[in-house]
Amino acid sequence: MPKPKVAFYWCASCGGCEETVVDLAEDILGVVEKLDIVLWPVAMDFKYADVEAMEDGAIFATLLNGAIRSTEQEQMARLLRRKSRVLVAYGSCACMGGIPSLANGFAREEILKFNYEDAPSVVNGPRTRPQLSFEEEGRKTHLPEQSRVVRSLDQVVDVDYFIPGCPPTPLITKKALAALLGDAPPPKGSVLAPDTALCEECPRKVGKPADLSFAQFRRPHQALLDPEKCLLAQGVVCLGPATRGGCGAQCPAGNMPCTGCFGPTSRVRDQGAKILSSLCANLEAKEAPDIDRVLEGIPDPVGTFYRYGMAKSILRRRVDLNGG
Amino acid sequence: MNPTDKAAAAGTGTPPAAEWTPRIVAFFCNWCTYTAADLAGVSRLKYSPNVRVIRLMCSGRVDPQFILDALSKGADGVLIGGCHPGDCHYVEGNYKMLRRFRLLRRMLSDMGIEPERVRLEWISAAEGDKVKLVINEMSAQLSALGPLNLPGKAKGWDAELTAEREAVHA
Amino acid sequence: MEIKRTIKLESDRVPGFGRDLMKVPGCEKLEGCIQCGTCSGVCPLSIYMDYTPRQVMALARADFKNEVLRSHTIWLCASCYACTVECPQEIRITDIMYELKQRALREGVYVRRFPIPVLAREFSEMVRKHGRITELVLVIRLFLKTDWLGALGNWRLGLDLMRTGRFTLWTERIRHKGDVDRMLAAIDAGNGKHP
Amino acid sequence: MPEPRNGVRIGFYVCHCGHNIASMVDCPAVAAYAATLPNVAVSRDYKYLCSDPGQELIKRDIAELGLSHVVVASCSPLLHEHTFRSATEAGGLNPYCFHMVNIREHDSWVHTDRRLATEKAKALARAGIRRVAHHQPLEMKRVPIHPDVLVVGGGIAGIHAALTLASAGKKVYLVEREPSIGGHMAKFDKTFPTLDCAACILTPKMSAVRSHPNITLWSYSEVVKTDGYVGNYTVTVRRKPRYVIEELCVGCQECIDSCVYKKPMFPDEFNEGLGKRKPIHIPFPQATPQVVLIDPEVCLNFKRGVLTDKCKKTCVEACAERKAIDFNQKEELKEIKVGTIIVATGFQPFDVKRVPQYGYGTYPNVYTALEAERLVNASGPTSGEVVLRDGRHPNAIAIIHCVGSRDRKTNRWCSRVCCMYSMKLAHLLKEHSGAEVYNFYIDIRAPGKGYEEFYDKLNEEGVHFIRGRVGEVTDWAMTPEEEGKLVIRVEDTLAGFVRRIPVDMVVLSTGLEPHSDAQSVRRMFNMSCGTEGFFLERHPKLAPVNTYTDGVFIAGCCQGPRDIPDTVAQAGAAAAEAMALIDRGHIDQEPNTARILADCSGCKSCIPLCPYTAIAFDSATQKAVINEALCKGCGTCVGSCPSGSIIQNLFDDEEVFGEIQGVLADEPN
Amino acid sequence: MKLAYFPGCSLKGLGRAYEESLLPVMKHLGVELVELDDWNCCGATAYMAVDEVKACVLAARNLALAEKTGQQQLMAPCAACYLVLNKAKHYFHDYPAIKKTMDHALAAIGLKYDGDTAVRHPLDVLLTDVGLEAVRQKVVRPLKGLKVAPYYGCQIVRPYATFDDQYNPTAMDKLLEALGATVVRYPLKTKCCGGSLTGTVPAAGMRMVYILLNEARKRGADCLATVCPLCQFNLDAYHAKVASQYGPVRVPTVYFTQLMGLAFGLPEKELGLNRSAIRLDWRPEPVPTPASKEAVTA
Repeated sequence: MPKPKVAFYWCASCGGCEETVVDLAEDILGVVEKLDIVLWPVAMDFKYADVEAMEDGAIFATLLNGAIRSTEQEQMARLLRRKSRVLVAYGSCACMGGIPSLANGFAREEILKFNYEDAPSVVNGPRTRPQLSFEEEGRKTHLPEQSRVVRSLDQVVDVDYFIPGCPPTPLITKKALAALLGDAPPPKGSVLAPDTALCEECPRKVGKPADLSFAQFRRPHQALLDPEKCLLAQGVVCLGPATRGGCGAQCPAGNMPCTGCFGPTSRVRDQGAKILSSLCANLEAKEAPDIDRVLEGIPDPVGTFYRYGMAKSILRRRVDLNGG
Repeated sequence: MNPTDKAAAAGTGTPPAAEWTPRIVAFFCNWCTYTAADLAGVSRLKYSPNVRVIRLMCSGRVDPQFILDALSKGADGVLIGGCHPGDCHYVEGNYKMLRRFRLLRRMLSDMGIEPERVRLEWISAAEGDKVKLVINEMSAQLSALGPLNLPGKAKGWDAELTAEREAVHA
Repeated sequence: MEIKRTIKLESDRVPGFGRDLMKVPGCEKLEGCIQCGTCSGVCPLSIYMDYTPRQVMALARADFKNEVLRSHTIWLCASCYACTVECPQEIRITDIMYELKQRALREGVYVRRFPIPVLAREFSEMVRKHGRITELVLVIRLFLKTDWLGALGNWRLGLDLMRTGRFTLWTERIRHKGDVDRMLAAIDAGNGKHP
Repeated sequence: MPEPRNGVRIGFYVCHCGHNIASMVDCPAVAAYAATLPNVAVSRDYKYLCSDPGQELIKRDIAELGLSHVVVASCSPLLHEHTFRSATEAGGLNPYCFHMVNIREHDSWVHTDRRLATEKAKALARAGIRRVAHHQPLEMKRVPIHPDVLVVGGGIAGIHAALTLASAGKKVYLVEREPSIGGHMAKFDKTFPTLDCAACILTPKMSAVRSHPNITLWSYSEVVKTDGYVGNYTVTVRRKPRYVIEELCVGCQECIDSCVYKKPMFPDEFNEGLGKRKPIHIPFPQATPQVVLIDPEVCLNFKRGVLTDKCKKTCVEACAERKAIDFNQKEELKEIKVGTIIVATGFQPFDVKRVPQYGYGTYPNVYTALEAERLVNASGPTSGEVVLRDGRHPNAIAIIHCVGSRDRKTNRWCSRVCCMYSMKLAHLLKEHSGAEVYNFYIDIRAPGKGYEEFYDKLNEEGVHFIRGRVGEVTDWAMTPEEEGKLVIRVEDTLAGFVRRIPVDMVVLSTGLEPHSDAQSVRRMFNMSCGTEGFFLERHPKLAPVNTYTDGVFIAGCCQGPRDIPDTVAQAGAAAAEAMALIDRGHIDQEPNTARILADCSGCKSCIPLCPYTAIAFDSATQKAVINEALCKGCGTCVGSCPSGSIIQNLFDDEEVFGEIQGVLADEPN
Repeated sequence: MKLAYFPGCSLKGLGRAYEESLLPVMKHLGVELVELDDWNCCGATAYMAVDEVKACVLAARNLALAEKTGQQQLMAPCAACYLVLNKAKHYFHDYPAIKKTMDHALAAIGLKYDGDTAVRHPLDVLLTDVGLEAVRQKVVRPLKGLKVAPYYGCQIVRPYATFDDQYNPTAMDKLLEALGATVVRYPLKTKCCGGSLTGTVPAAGMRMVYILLNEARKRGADCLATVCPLCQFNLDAYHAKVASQYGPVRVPTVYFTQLMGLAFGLPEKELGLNRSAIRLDWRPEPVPTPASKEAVTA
């Protein structure tokens, strides 16, 4: 029996997810042993043509990481969808848009202008911008076009499974792969991570007070944090209660609050709205001005609550942006 | 944003301008504001017919997801009605809503939604006339702002996807 | 004894007059009048009026336009606002009186040679021209247009005022003379009629 | 359009409510539209769904068509939800597999464009249909009722309610703020229109209260705190110090005679300050309880309320071995448990200083109605002789109606009793003084039994009625006969001219308004107030003594101005409502409670949010749990749970999202 | 403190004495008044009868001019101006359609009104900002023995009672008492003086003047104190005419600012006292008080 063919592909991503695959360490050998890797641009040399040449459905599973942010990425997503029996959104960007989808708060033109013209580090006298096509010596080169809206994978193609995390930990990756290869694969659309919020596995849960009430919010650098006490009880915005567990609470263990990379549980449609609801309800203040003063401690609610999930939030994008 | 931009922002799927009236989804608490709306009815006060009331037991039940969901599904504005501070049937549910509201408004404005589109009002069971007043006022305000039309906008955003795309946004 | 029919028929009404009046800023609350008579009770001039202020409210609300616009009452109102602050229904009676005066002027139905409307007209004309009022000039014009014989009767008063420096022939005017005209023209040009 | 849910078969019914709905909403069109929606098995319109045949229709459909859920679009659920839930249950379904859509109060009654109103009705129907598909069978919650009753306020309303309950064998706590019960009625001379002596009909009831074994009377006491919910209220009452031990005092009043103040010299509250009393006093001869009290503000043994022990204490000597006087008495807090509460806290008369144009306080001969009441009372400060503050006897008296009533600048409402009591005072003043009496009124409102006849009688007696609201009362004299008089300037609106009428005495018929502390009382019992500040009844017609808080009832003028017969009737009704609850022994409550799923991460964010401490942390499972008995169903924890792990019966996320989608989904065509 | 100052037409004509006494008194109290450059007729009550909106626009020009100076407050001593300016401001805030018209008309002459300028009456400023104590400090010749009937007239308390009770205003009573005068209880203190009816319908006007004067006389007042140029004119200039119809009722009528000037010991010729037809002859005696010593040394 031939080994199942698998593909790893990356779109708008930082490469961290690829690292995780490598971080499987010696287990990677097991993977290679059981699977036939047919595409992995970050590690091996394949061409598009190789993939296009495959029959539809020839790949058993594709783990695609990164958000979809350009015409090329969209094309590849479609291509791989066609060629794969199972398409897995791997990592926060593919699952929810990830950090790249924070760009949904800006118009494309704003971003291009800043990056190619206005950023303090840019020296670009003629204000050159990337061209979509370019002709030199009779050869025509095409570049992919950056899309206006950053999307999660499932906003572009049909997705079978989601493995969240920025990046997904080797552990859940291993578990997920095992589940996929097992006899009873999970139902389509599943998120291959626990459906309970992070607090359950957080070492700081022990001794968390039952009368949480916020008089102020602090950012981690503004205070000397108690390494054992619940971060929320110290006034630090921790998204743990609104975020799936499965990571082993590594950030809180490292004295940093959870920033929400595993996304919401299946019962929640909008992670940001839910953490906002919970944090605010527990404020101490009663009058609007006092409330506002406390909430000034969260200077950028969008960036804080949708750090990894703007694309999959209910609003998806800053709504007053047209065209650009 | 200038007026022409506003019209452009409305995107596709908008009815002709003459026919458009704003749609308001209202979440009213059972004890004060819903009862006030009943009183407005019993008193035969007349107000703009573009509001749809959803009854909850307390304004504290209003999950910010409801507000976002209503906006994304085509509401031009969301009105939340609760008991006056100190009068909540459940002691302090209205304060909890007020706190969410303060941050939500800020967040919405960061997301390009005019703060006037989401409104929190304290309306006691006796204030039928306030129901009328607030709805009419909000209706006028939203008319002035123009359509939010998030479903239409989302369609517009997705027009950049290649034509052969699968239907994934049902 | 000469007898007169005092009955009013439907044809004496001008339907819509009352409704229309109540659309004017300041006149909205007329519909709430409960005919309690407080306005007449506090009005210092009600004792001279052909209709008491309360009756004017009733007539206006019931569309008796001609009766109201031709009444002396509206011109006797000295705008002391006593009725307005006392009205239990918060009807701004003084503002309604102003509106009725304006309508009477516009329609030219006020009592001829009755000095008050003439004063109002002269006053506004002078403001339009000079931007300010010079009382002596105003008074002279008023008497010439209404009762020039009456002016002779007041010569002693006039002399006294000249003597104490309170009447001068020096005409007060603003520097930007065109301002008033331009503002008024802008109102008249702006969407036909102002509210 | 969502996929039809398996097994969900919805019956949709739209009610015409006669013309109430049908005149503004095209009901057949709504029914036809609903029939096209997923899961709808049957859709009908009907003239009166709340009628028996209407309910039968629903029951029959459930059986014959195998419905799983029912939606009715008609009036407010606050009115008829119960009716239709019962019909749903009678049809064989769980009553909570029902949802009600409000297209009357929220639609047909408030809109004027039939097309838009019909569109709105369709949208609301769609929302209800989408929502109900998520409804699950639920069980009612049952709460036992403590049989004791608290009655707050010892006026005629509180007295009557307490006696009614006590005679039915219920134990009643009657709490009154003043030293004696009796309220305003005790101050009246006669009652209209029968001219019964107020004291003669009230005092027997007052003594009955005092002697009834089932009534615990706490006068000079105030409720300071109320906790709990229907059937199980815990109430804290503050008993203010009288400096006289109530159980020891026999009301002999020898202490009063022996007070070091030989003459009464402090304004007497009961006589509206027209008479005088001593520091140790009894409010009035028939006061109940018959217990004296000491006013520490003026008693020599105190200085500004603080005990100094500097007086000779002749009162203590007089009390001798009874030892009822106790200068060291402190206020006491008592906690009681009751199942139901009747609030009968009454009204306060309008403060006439707010209408300075009538000269009260400026001209001594201007009186309030209550002062006039004391002035004509045989047991009043002048023994019923009408003597003015300046010692004169009036030849002409003006009674000005609607002072602090029917006036948007003060109180907008009609106080209902002033016309009648003004006429009563006109009769009594004329009888006692022989003066000419003028009534200045806006409209005479005499709609009770025998009231119009009383008006006729006064006309026959030669009392003058002038229709006109008085502009001002002044001492500015225009004519010689006005010199030294108070002059009324008024338009005689029926004659059509302005009149000036000189009089010697002016009586201001003050309106009734809510107590200035009505708002705090309201909060204490979790009631609502109308815009005018009176306590709000649950329904103006069908639940006039109920409030929005189960187990709390209202009676008398705290709900709105009314006369004695209406007050007594209402007090009886409130007592009956309380008894109905007590005798049933329990109350069924909406099962709209919240529940925590096993997916809870134990983050504890919800625990501090619950005002009823219904949420606790289970250390065994390391998750939060909700005590259903304590949960009142507000849903605040549900809206706040960051991982969506709390659900609320009847208001769950999916139900609400369904409704949102329903009201916004575009028309199919 | 510093305020913009709107004299209005009357204070340049019939009410000249009001301005003449107001300016030195305010200066003496350290209140700086800067006359609004190029002010126009407030739109007064007669204009209201012709076109209320236009009257408001006239008023708005003044309010806009005041805003342009950067002064938040505009003092309007004439009761009619005070009312009309206030009314325009109210309409500006209450009626969007009228606001639009105002904006439009002002734009035509390059002005803009934001609706902020507060319109203040001198009495309001004296009681609220300056304070009675500061007034008392300046009194060097208390008006001891002078019986004054305080007469407010209509329009400073009606319909916008912004600083005093509309039924029974007491600001001037308190002020006069601070000056040392005896205030007579005067029930007609807010009754109408007849306004322009004295000229247009003398039968009614004269009677109203007579009633006011006669009541002051009956109550033993040495003079009436007014806050409005039209009231002062009516109560002063028609004495002869009133006497010919109702018999003599000689009571001088002065501006409250004139009485302040007398009490402060300001030079009499600055106060315009001789502009009245019926002059107040009474003069206060100087009493050596700490304040007077101060005044001498200052």
